[in-house]
Amino acid sequence: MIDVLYFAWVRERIGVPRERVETRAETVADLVAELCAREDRYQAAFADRQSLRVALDQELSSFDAPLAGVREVAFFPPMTGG
Amino acid sequence: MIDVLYFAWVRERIGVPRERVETRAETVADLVAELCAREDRYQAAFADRQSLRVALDQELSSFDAPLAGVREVAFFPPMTGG
Amino acid sequence: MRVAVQEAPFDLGAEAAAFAAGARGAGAVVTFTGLVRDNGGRLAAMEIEHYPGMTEKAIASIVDEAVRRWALTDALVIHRHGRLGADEPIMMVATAAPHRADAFAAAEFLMDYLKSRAPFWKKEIGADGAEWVAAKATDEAALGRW
Amino acid sequence: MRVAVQEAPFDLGAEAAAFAAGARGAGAVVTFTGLVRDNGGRLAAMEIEHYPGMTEKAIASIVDEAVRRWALTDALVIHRHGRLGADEPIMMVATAAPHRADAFAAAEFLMDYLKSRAPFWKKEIGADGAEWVAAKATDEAALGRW
Repeated sequence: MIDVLYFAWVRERIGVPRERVETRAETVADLVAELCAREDRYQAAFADRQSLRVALDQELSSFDAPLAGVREVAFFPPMTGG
Repeated sequence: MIDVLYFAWVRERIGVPRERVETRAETVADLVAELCAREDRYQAAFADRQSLRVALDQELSSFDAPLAGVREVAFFPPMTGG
Repeated sequence: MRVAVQEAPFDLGAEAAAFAAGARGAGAVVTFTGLVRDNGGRLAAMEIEHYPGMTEKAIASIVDEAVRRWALTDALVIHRHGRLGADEPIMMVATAAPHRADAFAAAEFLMDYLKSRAPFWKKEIGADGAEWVAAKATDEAALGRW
Repeated sequence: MRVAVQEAPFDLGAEAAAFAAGARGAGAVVTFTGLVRDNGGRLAAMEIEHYPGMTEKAIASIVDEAVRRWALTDALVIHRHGRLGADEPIMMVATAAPHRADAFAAAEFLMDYLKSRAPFWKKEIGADGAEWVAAKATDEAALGRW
């Protein structure tokens, strides 16, 4: 089980800010593929990988990163703070 | 007649903040030479030309600038504001 | 060093004055304040979403990096989230250093990294709908200079 | 645009707040404040001499140049003269612009030019005598980048 968080328009497309996901995905990319296979709203959110960022346990990471030991995955658009 | 102003350590070496000078000097350098010929305190102030700046009518200028029409000449060290 | 991530407004004058008063030994204090632009009157409000937990860690790590790179005597970051009106301060950074070059460089570095590496997302609420602010290529490119 | 050359102290918090409040339409406000360094406790006071008349003209011309070069919505320069104590603010500049790069660049430009082209001279009064502050080659060199 892993906590998956969504922010900004990713959250809006998926419809929830966070959820617990039962998965055996080995990488972030595998997890994204699993989610997209479930429902259209995930496909809408993950359609353009270039415009998405991912954090693993609150550290910026990449889609090919392994999920072993990770408790929290977050998906969001490029940041626009400041 | 021309007003000659001195600032910072130039003022301290010459001993007055300003004076009116009767001169026919054609350039700033000529005026400096005239002043240095008068008294040692001017020589002390003008000894190192590299460490001096000059303004003509309140605009930064140079030692080879002509004095024709100028009413106010100021001598001072490099600025240290800010 | 102080980092504040908060919904409440802050008083930039009071923050700047307190920061400078605490910056003893520093000759140079730089502040940057980001304000909500009203886009020529079309903006009703700005909503800022963030990632509680990661936000604080990301900012602390950016501040640590600034302190490591420049001779700073102090640094401050305040960033708001939630709903803001036009012309309200969104965030500020302040840096104090013996020399101005360090204070300026560190403040610009903090801004560049906060823009693109701290998990905040802005949404502009206008009369004609709401829109997420898109990240600018120039902001990402700005990181390359450090 | 406001330029103030004054003997009286100024309240940097109040000045920064008023400047930002007046900067409507700007998204970015940068301030720089220069403080008297106490040189590890050896400084009793700093005396700043200036050239009344030329000072105001020189600063106005530096501000004009900044406004010509960058997209600023406002700019402020305050510079004190006379006798100042340790940790007192000597001067401040503030810039407001739609984009932060302009606000930062203009503030640094103003500082570089005020340092070396506005007629102020600092004298440090210490327990062991008084000394005119020497101009730094790095300050003159800083002008070359603009």
